[in-house]
Amino acid sequence: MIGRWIGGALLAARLAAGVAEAQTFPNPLPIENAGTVTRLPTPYPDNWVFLDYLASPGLIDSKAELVNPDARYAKQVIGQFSASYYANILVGTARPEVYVAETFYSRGTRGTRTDVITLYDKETLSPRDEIVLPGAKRWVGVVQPNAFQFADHETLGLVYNFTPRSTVTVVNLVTRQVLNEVPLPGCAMIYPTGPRGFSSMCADGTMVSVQLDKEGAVATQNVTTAFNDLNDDPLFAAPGVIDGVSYFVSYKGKVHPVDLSGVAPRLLSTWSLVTDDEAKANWRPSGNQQIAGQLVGGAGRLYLLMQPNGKDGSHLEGGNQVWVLDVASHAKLATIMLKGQAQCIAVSGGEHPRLMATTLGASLQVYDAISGAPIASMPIASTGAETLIYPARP
Amino acid sequence: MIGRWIGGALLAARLAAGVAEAQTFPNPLPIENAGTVTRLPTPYPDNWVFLDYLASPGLIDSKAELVNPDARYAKQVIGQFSASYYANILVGTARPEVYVAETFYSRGTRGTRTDVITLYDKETLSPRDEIVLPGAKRWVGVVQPNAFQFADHETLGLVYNFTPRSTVTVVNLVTRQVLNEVPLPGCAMIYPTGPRGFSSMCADGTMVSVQLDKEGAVATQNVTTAFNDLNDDPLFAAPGVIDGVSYFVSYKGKVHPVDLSGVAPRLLSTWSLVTDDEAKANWRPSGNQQIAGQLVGGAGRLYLLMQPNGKDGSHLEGGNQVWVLDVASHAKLATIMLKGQAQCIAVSGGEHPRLMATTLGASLQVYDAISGAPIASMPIASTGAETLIYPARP
Amino acid sequence: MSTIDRITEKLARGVANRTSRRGLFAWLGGTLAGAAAIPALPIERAQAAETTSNAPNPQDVGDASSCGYWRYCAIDGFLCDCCGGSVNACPPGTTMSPITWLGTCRNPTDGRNYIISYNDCCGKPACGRCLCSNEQGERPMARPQANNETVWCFGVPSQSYTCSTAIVVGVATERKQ
Amino acid sequence: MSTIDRITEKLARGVANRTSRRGLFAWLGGTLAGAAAIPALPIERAQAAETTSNAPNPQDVGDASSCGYWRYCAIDGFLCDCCGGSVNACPPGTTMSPITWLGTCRNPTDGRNYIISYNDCCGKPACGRCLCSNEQGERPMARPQANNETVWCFGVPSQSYTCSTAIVVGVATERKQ
Repeated sequence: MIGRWIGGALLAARLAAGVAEAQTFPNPLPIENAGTVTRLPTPYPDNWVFLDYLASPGLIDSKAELVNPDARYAKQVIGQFSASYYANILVGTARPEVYVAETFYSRGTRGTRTDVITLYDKETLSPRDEIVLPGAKRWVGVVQPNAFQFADHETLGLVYNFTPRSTVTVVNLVTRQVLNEVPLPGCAMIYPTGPRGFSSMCADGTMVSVQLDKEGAVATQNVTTAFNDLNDDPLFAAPGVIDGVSYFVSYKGKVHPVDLSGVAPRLLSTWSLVTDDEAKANWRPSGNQQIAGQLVGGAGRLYLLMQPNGKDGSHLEGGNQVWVLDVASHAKLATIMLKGQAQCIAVSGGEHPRLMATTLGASLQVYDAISGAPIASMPIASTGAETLIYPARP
Repeated sequence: MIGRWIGGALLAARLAAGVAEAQTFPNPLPIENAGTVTRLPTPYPDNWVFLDYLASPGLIDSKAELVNPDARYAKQVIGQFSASYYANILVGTARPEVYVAETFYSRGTRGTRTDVITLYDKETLSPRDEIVLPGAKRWVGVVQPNAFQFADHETLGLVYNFTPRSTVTVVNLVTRQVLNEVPLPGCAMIYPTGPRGFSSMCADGTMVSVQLDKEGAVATQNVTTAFNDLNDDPLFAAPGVIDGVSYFVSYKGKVHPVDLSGVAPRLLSTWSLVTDDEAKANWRPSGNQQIAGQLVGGAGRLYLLMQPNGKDGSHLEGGNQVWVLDVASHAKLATIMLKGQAQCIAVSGGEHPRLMATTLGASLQVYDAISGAPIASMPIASTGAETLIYPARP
Repeated sequence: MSTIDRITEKLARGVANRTSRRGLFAWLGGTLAGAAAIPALPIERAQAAETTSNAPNPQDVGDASSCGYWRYCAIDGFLCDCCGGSVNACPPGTTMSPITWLGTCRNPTDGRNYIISYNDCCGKPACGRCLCSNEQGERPMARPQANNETVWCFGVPSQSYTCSTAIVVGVATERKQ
Repeated sequence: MSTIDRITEKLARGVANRTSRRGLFAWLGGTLAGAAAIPALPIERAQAAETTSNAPNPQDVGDASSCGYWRYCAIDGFLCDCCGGSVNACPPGTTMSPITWLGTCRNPTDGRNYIISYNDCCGKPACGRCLCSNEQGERPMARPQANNETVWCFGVPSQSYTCSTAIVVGVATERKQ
């Protein structure tokens, strides 16, 4: 009677049929524990990745997911956490933490704005702490890696602000303290530089860089010569980084390596990743996260999402092939054909590096980064294009 | 040069071609004002409706939209506003206001929970005011009409709470004050009743009702005999309301009219909206908002979303046809075939009543509620099923 | 627990005079006392052994990330198995609500009807994966313990619904006609 | 306005020593001084008459709720025309940001190139209708006035992005080769 009362749908006929079957299994299934919550192994395996969504499902209601890019787990995520309103994430390795620079309004879309860095524990994916960013001035826009960066071996977190005045908020992630706000007139974004500093790209085509002291104040400052042709062939905002060198690429495929390992940026020799014939066919890098740098078997490799017939305005469309380039010889080693049009790519580290791409069809495509062989295709939680990929062990 | 500098893409060739064309139009287009914001006419036209989304795009980041269900405006909305976390809306006519019972967390999905009624101005769709609901106990679940209701000619707002203790918070919407919390042990939802009161459906199949005094305290209380067979044929939570009578329908199609115009509910004669043959074919009402009541040309009409082959568990699936019934004669006057599977329906008032249905294909289907002729099909902002429809002039 | 006990006791007292007390307790049986599990229930108690093994159980056959799995006959929401949890565990960083709704589902392999407790996991964004809308025995909020349209996140730090589990809490006894 | 003036003045001073001041002012031209419109711009000033009529203009042909409309050559977001506003007005309850990004779009009907100011409307949820991603002349944030990936909601009560307008603010002068 109780069963009937609770479920409302117990049919006597079914029960009668069940008697025979029950004889095969003399005991019913055991009752199970409730209250169990999954925990994660740390450090994470090499191949896990975070997906940082622009709007999944909404801009305010967005999230990051941790996934195992293996065909067996195509329907599953490993875990997820909120990442609100154009949030950028940073995956730590010095401490088992993930950092989310995010924004809240007291009434969702209105009320008081609060910007914070939320610190998540990698094992439990629970918030460990929160650092409030003063002034409600965090730059908000389509998610991108260089709006939120580490410096000083992950001791510092740097947040790019735009109000439309450009500044950088300097946070000590260990003590959870806001240290300083560095003015950045006419420059944008953050590229970790030297022992304790960062560089930014400026409107006049130069790169400005600062080193910070222990209190986060500017200790030294340097400006490069102009090398970013914002009129005719601008550099994409995010570089591929290998061994302290940041490889910026231009809309038309010129590579500008900048050594950011020292106190001041050092501009290295440029080269073109397209041949003259390819340039004529307007083969160009394209996408939201169109470049990835990775050491593969000890050699520096750039992976570039490419499109043919590029033109003014096509630089964010993405493409369906990835070129693999050797940074020493500048040779194109391989072309990996993607299943579908991708706008973001990343390459994981370790012995079995994976090329990953998020496509317009809302899937994560996974390939062997060396052979180019396809490994998995997994649905992701967004039909939108702007889903950044961050290897969980950068 | 400036144009080039700004846009970066001005081609001399195009400019040359443009000279000839410019001669046809000797003056360039005028520069335009910035800063204009649209305002709405009040009272709204009869045919406008509000769509209350469960999750569009997300549960927390959700919204309500005001739309003109006319084919000319298929791509457009008239306006929209936030409606956060299983929000229920109430469209006022006594004052030009819309009320949103909604919930916020200080950190999106976590932190401090705050429940509020937000009061929107119908002309500007801007918040006029906010009433904080104490205790963070508002019932949250798939949006439905009877979790938030008026009483006393829109002077009172009543919010159903569940913690899992059932209560009702009584708010004076004119003075913006919370008056009282009425305990509701074993009962649920809110059905406006009599001059200043409400009824609720109880677990034992009865309906309990209270009348409130000016301070929102319980003045009188009444309980009906049991009439809701929750075991074998439960009543859907939301009735169709016509002229003070609430027509509840059961999962299997029995109609239970309850006169809620007086101090105590009066149970009227029941009838079945399905014939014996239809009952055998398991024709049943189904959907999230499966019934609408409306005075059409002075006669009471019930519109019911129906499905054939209904069974245990199919009561929320919806259907692709709407039956039109006369409440006086109980006769089925018409069957309106819908384009697609709908889960919610509503009927607007006025001289040209419209039957509207939100379908699984994420569209709002609009029909002439008298002739059944299709009028419009408009995309809506949700692929989900749970999109309630509220006529803007109830 | 003490808060929840108090709340549910009050509820029990309030409802007791007009509805079956046994039914009410069945609903309260969906609460959990820590990990130690379910208090004495007015349903036939299944064997008390805990399931700790992940080995396939020939008596419990099905795909836990598919809506068609027998335990999900009255589930409405995202399957925790797709969200970083499992059929009976919550994803990292969430909290399992101790109060929930119940269904009665037939296990086709052993022919028995089990009481399934659909404990929601709470505190993260809605998972968004593996949405199922099964409604066997679902009832309006007048009978809350059978209502799956409610966000069942009570006694937890955040009521933000993430996903739903499906936990075997007992065997349904035969209806006495 | 005074706050915005101060902010942009500071910005102007900061950037002036390393970039074209005229270009910077072009960007500031996207700011609005109330409804009275645009301050003196270093671009050819179009005729000052205000557009108040809703009658179709044979010189301005296109569907304002379609991504292909000529003014939208550098728009990235939801068209306000689909969201309760119009090509140059914000939806009810939002606020138009006075600071914005600019594009240069060619009007195919009169062959002229116009400076278009894509003022965002702010304070409501993202509209979600009529999403367009046109990117002519789009530049990284090193040149912010040409960056459309930024939420251009400044000097407004809420930065919640709702939709984007496309307002004619001037005619682009011919490039001197």
